[in-house]
Amino acid sequence: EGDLVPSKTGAIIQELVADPNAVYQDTITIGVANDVTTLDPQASNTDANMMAFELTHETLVRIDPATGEIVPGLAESWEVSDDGLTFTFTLPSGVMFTDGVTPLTANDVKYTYTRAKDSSFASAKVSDVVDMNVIDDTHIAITLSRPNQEFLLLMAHKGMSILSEALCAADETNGPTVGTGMFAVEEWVPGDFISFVRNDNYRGAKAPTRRIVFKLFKEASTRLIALQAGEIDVCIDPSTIDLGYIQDDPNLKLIQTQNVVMLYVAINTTKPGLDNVHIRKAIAYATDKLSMIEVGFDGKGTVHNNYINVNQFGLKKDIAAYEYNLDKAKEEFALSGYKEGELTFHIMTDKEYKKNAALVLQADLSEIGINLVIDEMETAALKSTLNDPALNYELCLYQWTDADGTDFTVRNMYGSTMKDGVLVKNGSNRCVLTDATLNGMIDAALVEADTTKREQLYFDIEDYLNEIVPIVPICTSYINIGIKKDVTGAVWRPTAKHDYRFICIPEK
Amino acid sequence: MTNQEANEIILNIRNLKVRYETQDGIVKAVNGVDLTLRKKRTLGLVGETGAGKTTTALAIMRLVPNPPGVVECDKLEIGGQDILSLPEHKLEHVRGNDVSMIFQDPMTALNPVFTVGDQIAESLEIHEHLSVKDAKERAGDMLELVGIPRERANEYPHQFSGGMKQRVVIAIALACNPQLLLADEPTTALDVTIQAQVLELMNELKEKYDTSMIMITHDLGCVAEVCDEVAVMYAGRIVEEGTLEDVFNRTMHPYTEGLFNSLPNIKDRKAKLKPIKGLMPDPTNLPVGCSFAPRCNYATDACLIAQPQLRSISQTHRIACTAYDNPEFHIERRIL
Amino acid sequence: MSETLLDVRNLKKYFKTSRGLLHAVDDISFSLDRNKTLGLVGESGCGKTTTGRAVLRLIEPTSGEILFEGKDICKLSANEMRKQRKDMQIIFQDPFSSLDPKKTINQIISEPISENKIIRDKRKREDRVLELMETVGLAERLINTYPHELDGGRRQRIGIARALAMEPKLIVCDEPVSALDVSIQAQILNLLKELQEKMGLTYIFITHDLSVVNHFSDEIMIMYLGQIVEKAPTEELFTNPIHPYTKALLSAIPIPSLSEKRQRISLKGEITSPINLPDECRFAPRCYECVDHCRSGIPPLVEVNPGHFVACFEHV
Amino acid sequence: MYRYILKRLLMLIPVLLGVAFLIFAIMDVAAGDPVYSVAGADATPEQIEVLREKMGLNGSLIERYIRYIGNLLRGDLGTSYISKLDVMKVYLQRLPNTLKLATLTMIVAVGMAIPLGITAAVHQNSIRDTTSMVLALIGLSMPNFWLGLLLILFFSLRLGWFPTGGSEGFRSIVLPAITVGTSLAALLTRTTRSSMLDVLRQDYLRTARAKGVSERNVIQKHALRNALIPIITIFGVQFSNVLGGSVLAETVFAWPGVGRLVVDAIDQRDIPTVTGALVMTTMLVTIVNLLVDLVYAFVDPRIKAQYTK
Amino acid sequence: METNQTNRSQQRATKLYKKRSTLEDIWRQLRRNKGAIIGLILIIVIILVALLSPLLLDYDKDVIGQNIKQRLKPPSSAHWFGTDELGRDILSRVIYGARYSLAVGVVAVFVALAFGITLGAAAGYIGGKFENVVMRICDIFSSIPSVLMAIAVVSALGKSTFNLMLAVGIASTAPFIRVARAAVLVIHDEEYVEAARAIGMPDWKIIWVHILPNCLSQIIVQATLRVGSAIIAAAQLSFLGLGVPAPAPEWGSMLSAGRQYIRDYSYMTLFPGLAIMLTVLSLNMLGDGIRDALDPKLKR
Ligand SMILES: Nc1ncnc2c1ncn2[C@@H]1O[C@H](COP(=O)(O)OP(=O)(O)OP(=O)(O)O)[C@@H](O)[C@H]1O
Ligand SMILES: Nc1ncnc2c1ncn2[C@@H]1O[C@H](COP(=O)(O)OP(=O)(O)OP(=O)(O)O)[C@@H](O)[C@H]1O
Ligand SMILES: [Mg+2]
Ligand SMILES: [Mg+2]
Repeated sequence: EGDLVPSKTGAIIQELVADPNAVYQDTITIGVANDVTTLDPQASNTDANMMAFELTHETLVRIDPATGEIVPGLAESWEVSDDGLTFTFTLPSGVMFTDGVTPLTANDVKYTYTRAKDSSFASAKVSDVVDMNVIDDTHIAITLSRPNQEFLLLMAHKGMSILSEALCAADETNGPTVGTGMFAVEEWVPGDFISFVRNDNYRGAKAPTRRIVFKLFKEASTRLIALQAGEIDVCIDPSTIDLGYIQDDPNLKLIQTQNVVMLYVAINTTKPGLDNVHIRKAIAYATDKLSMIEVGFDGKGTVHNNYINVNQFGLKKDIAAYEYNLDKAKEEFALSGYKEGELTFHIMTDKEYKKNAALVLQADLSEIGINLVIDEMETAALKSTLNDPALNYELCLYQWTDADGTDFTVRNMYGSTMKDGVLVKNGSNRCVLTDATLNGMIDAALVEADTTKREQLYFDIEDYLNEIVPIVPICTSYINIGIKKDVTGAVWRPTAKHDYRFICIPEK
Repeated sequence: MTNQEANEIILNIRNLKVRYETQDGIVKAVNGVDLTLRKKRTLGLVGETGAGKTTTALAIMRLVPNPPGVVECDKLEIGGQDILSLPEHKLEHVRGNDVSMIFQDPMTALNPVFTVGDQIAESLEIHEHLSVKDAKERAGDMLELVGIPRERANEYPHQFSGGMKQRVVIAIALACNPQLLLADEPTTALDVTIQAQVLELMNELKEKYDTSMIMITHDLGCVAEVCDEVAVMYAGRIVEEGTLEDVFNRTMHPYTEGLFNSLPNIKDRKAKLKPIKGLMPDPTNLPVGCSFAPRCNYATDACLIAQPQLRSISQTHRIACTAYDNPEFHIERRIL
Repeated sequence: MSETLLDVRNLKKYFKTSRGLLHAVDDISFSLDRNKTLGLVGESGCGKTTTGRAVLRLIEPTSGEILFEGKDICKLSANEMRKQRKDMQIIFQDPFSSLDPKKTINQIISEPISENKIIRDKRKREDRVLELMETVGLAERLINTYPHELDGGRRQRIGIARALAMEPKLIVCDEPVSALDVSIQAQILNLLKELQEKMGLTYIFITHDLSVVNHFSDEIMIMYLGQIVEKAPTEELFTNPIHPYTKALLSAIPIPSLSEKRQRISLKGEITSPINLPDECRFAPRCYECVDHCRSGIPPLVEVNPGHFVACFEHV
Repeated sequence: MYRYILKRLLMLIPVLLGVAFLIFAIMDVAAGDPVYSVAGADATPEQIEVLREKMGLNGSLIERYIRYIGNLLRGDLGTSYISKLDVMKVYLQRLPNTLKLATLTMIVAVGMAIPLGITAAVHQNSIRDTTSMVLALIGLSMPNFWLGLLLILFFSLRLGWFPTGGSEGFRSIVLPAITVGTSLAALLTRTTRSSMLDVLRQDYLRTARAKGVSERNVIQKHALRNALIPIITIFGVQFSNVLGGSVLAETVFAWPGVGRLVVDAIDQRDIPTVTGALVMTTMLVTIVNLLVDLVYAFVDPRIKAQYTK
Repeated sequence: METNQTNRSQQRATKLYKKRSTLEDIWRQLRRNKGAIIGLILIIVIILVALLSPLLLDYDKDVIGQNIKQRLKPPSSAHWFGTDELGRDILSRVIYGARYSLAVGVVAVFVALAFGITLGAAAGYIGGKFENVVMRICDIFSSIPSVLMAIAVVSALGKSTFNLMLAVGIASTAPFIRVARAAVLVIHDEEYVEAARAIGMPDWKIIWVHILPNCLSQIIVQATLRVGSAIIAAAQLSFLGLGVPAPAPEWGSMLSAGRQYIRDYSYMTLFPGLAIMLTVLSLNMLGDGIRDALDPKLKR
């Protein structure tokens, strides 16, 4: 079927046949695996939350899922100054927030971006913004410190959703939950469900479905059974082992596309043993990515050898991969100067599939004389250990999802910033690299206006990373979604941040 | 036995045997007891712990728990009615109505979760088909009869002292005016002064209601106060039986003698006690001959061979002792 | 060596309960000569056991002095008291709960000997146990049996052997025979009597059975609600009871004889609660001779005849 | 009586303070500073400090505890670190689900256990007795989450009779209730039996029989009411276990109750939610226990007498 | 008299008359109880399996050794219980898992015993304020649902086998405090304790020599029954992902791992579940048996 073919960006776009007389099912229930944890776009960056913000909030610009181009979002249009430093956005007039009474003005954009600077989740996206000038109610000019080639990409991120200054000022907690989107939050029972109801005053095309519910089913198998039983219309992320049930069920349809989420082994390169590049290479050679895919994803995944996400600009397809090879691993280990059995590392995992992957690595590393201890932790504990400036970890199975911009990825994952005369790792730099050379390369690539040159610069960065092995990329998996046969109108994104605004089931 | 007398017989047991089949063996609790009780008479059933007194009473009520208890009996009649052949639901009409029982320990004989009034009224509701209200009214009367103000009918057993509880138990037993009352050590658990009160009360009520009674006790003093006849039990058998005078003043069985000799004499405090030597035989393993023979001062080889049969000494007095085969034989105890 | 072994003065034992202060033993005094038996009689809950335990300082008296051989044992330190215990022992009513079910007879009887380091050698100790068993009439073969394998009479003999093990001077017998059958009861009473003669023991004999105490004691003390109402030599008490309560008690004894028909004095009601007692004669609520001034205070214990003390307003 | 209730309610206070402190202390030792898990990866030290203050995580354990208790007295359980929602509100949203499950569980368990236990006791050592005791043993030995899985496997997947999860409608509560109820029913059956056996030995039943009370009434009227007392005790004690056991059923069946709330909150290091939910649950358990004690008094006049004193 | 003495010394009484201990008594009672014997045999088998498993199996190869090609194979003659998601033989893992489950159960109960008995016995014997405090603490512990309590403790201390034991142990301390206190209170009032005091035995020795041995039977019963519930509790925690760390073959975590494969590979949840059930069942049967043997009232 045509609508299930991935587009250029990897997204599967289910076009809604425009039929003005069509009647749609009133409510669509989506069985989700992860709870919505907050309704403030600047307070989180999980997929689950992003999907909610997609319904309730709008960003200035959007990425066209078909082409990957930047297209208007809340902003009708924009202009870039010749030096590439100033962006002037034009907003439509008469836009109301979903509370129905608060109008949107350019001030709200300024407020939102200023507020973002204080958010530990959003601040990196606006770090280059040096000035914002509200020209009138519908115009705002934003000035950058450098010609950031990815600025618009960053502004398309859901964390940059425009909030109402008036509402936020009135209610710090609930203000940010109101956006200008096609839906408004109806009811939220954390741990159970969240429902959204259509914004009938939306300025553009109205959503076909009146009510969308995200219903939480933590168990993958339960979630799928609920779909089969007709309790829900969409089942996000069914267990890979159960995909056959969807394919075999005449009432269901399987949506499948490659996931950009990269699973990788983060290596804290400051820890004894792991600061030795030979050890890191030994680990890379000893990583049996295929087996990990087998046990972690039941074989439904693709080996990943790059240091940035699939589909990202500058991805070096022919990178010299570290193929699984225990002999080479042993060689590298020998070069490191360590003795067999001398090294013991701890690897942190949180989810079942990561644990399984870690078990594979554990078995392989023991072959080359490195002991691996698996520390299973709760997601929050793992996250806080990673974020804690004490950096008390050695290895960690972690994932990187952002496909927005290559600069954002490399800067965050591998870059560092000068503070008080010393290089301090950037937020998501789990490998704790503080490499000035690398930083220079990243900066150069960001401002390079020539696309070909810029791409080459990213190839170079990847090659550089491939030599120092700060992480061991493992794989990307597939995004699987089970839907009822008639479901249409959704955009299934390779980032797992699906767009449900137009999801619907036409009534027969 | 004349016809007239036969009509007056309220209880007639022939060859009652009860055994408890437990894991540790078969406890032969009652081994062939015959009892006859006439109207308005009180029989004292005396014996030491484990002699089978309670079991006998339970067997009369047909309340021996089964398992482990197994009852065998040739004849069991109460007021001329054959109890043995009655089905369970008919038995319910007999219990509490024709025959009642007062249990050993007043502390545990009352249901802690019902008011005493209700517990007395219950048997009236069952047997006399009174309405709840009338039954309560009558329960109040019964309480007054046993010397407890009727207002206390709404109180619970724990609010009563031991003596009062025993009176309540008596009230329950007498509520339906039974022909036969089985009183299983009704005063043992009570203090002396209270014991005296209760015994007095029972004597009074017995007179008033014309009830026949079997009074189970191990206290010969109590027997002397309330009973007309006495049966002495040992290891599940009656060894001596007769009127009060027969047993107390014309004691014949060595065991009965031993019981009397064991008691301190209130008149002669310096007198040395002459206890029965040894212990009761193990009821799971009774000796072949006379059960008392191993402890008996007069025992001869003959005693060890066969079980002595109950023999009549006089019209009222019967004993089970082989020694009296020898006409010369007499026990040492002087008649008081 | 003075004749008096034990002298108890103004002994009080109050228990704190949720409903108030319970006067278990309320100011009693008595003394006891060597090789004599003092009978302690009264209804259930009148404080007999408490008196017995307080005298041995098994419970700490609320106040009062207990002079044992002239020495106030209430003032002894815990250590000194432990040493003193050799001389004063107790036999309990319940031959079941008074023996540790997990110990053999040998262990039970030898415990006081080893604990007080009387005989250190294990073999000798065992000989002593066998000797004690013989004394109380327990067959040698029972030495390694457990209490639950034995009947009440034998168990009580173990209790007696244990008390004798340290050759005490004073033994408190707390209803040692009331749980036993008459025939066994007589065996035990005879045994206790023999032992007293043989070993010069002094007994406090607690019971509620007047016929037993009559047989057994030299002197009798009648208690009512924590207090002594009458105290006299046995003969005197039985022939000339003065206190109305004593009279009632005596008249209530069921006598196993037909020639004996007495006039019974029956008491109203039952023993009152020992909690928060009013300041009046404790027996007044049940007394058949009670007059107004009986309720005006607690009657003092007065000597009416030599050795015969009574606490009653009406009769002194 | 009222004084007794009041006294019991007052006794609740130290227990709740203790519970709050215990949870506080436990969560304090817990690995991972919650600030870092709430803050994004890019948080600056300054942002961290601001956040710490906002989350009420500044100051020593004792200081924080006292602050917490102060708020608690005003009925304020704080706000969730994650959802920023009022913990009390979230808790109250979940509570009905948990109570629904607990109530049905208890009803099912009692409905099954008491008749079964009585029959077993009355016909001691019969086939009926042995069968129900073996069943009870099995029920007691089966981990309830496994039972839940088996039930799903059979009744949802194989037969399709009941949904596998969710909280809509009566059908969705059936399997969770059976899952939690089985071990409780097993325990109650055993308790009923042994308590009944105990009572059946009592003298007052003999008195009743001697009165001519029919065997049926002896059991149903005289024995049962006495046998109920230990059963009620177990019932009270088990209430807290039903709440606890429902955590697993809630996980297996995606039943959004309080247990899951706690587990998820622990997973997210959401201390206010963990503490708040546990404190509230403890309060609930204690209140239920108080109610149980009052039921006691209703069943057993001796206990009533103790209360009124 | 002298001769008599030597005579006696020669025929030592202890040798003459065989001593029968209470353990033997329990055993005699137990032997008659079919259920208890089945339970005992089963539990002995399980313990033997647990003890011998290192001899039967190579941990690295058979238990945690992966064979991705053989993953998720249903039961067959090669793999009686099938293989799991990493191609490990489930039978081997179930066998080896007995070590973990039993160890966790036993150690947890031991922890609970150690805390519970000390506190409970002290509370019962000392009484007064101390008792009050201990009992309030006990209230606190028992009003938090024990699973939630254990979850909180494990997540606080971090996931490890020892912490799991500790958590389950702490969460099941309260009942032991209660049992120990109640037992001590009852025994404290027994006359033989008073008799011991009357012969001048110091308090600590009374507790040791008289009180503890007499509570012991109750405590043994409690402990046997509690090992079962501790095993279940540990499995519950493992199921929630808070148990014994991978790759150890703990039954609860095997169940947890099998959960997502339940539709097609139900044997992955079947066998570990059965193993838990069987172990707990046999412990319960044994515990019931011991209790009946110890309590003459409950004699069947
Ligand atoms: N339910 C029972 N199961 C087994 N044995 C029993 C049972 N009831 C009584 N016995 C045994 O039967 C024998 C007679 O008991 P019974 O109660 O009739 O004696 P008793 O004369 O009433 O003694 P007591 O004076 O102690 O009341 C005893 O050996 C007793 O142990
Ligand atoms: N440890 C205690 N705590 C509170 N009250 C007690 C205690 N020991 C005894 N009493 C109370 O003290 C009073 C006297 O008790 P005691 O045991 O001395 O009576 P007794 O004369 O020996 O009675 P019995 O004949 O029943 O053995 C009773 O009311 C009893 O309830
Ligand atoms: Mg009897
Ligand atoms: Mg006493």
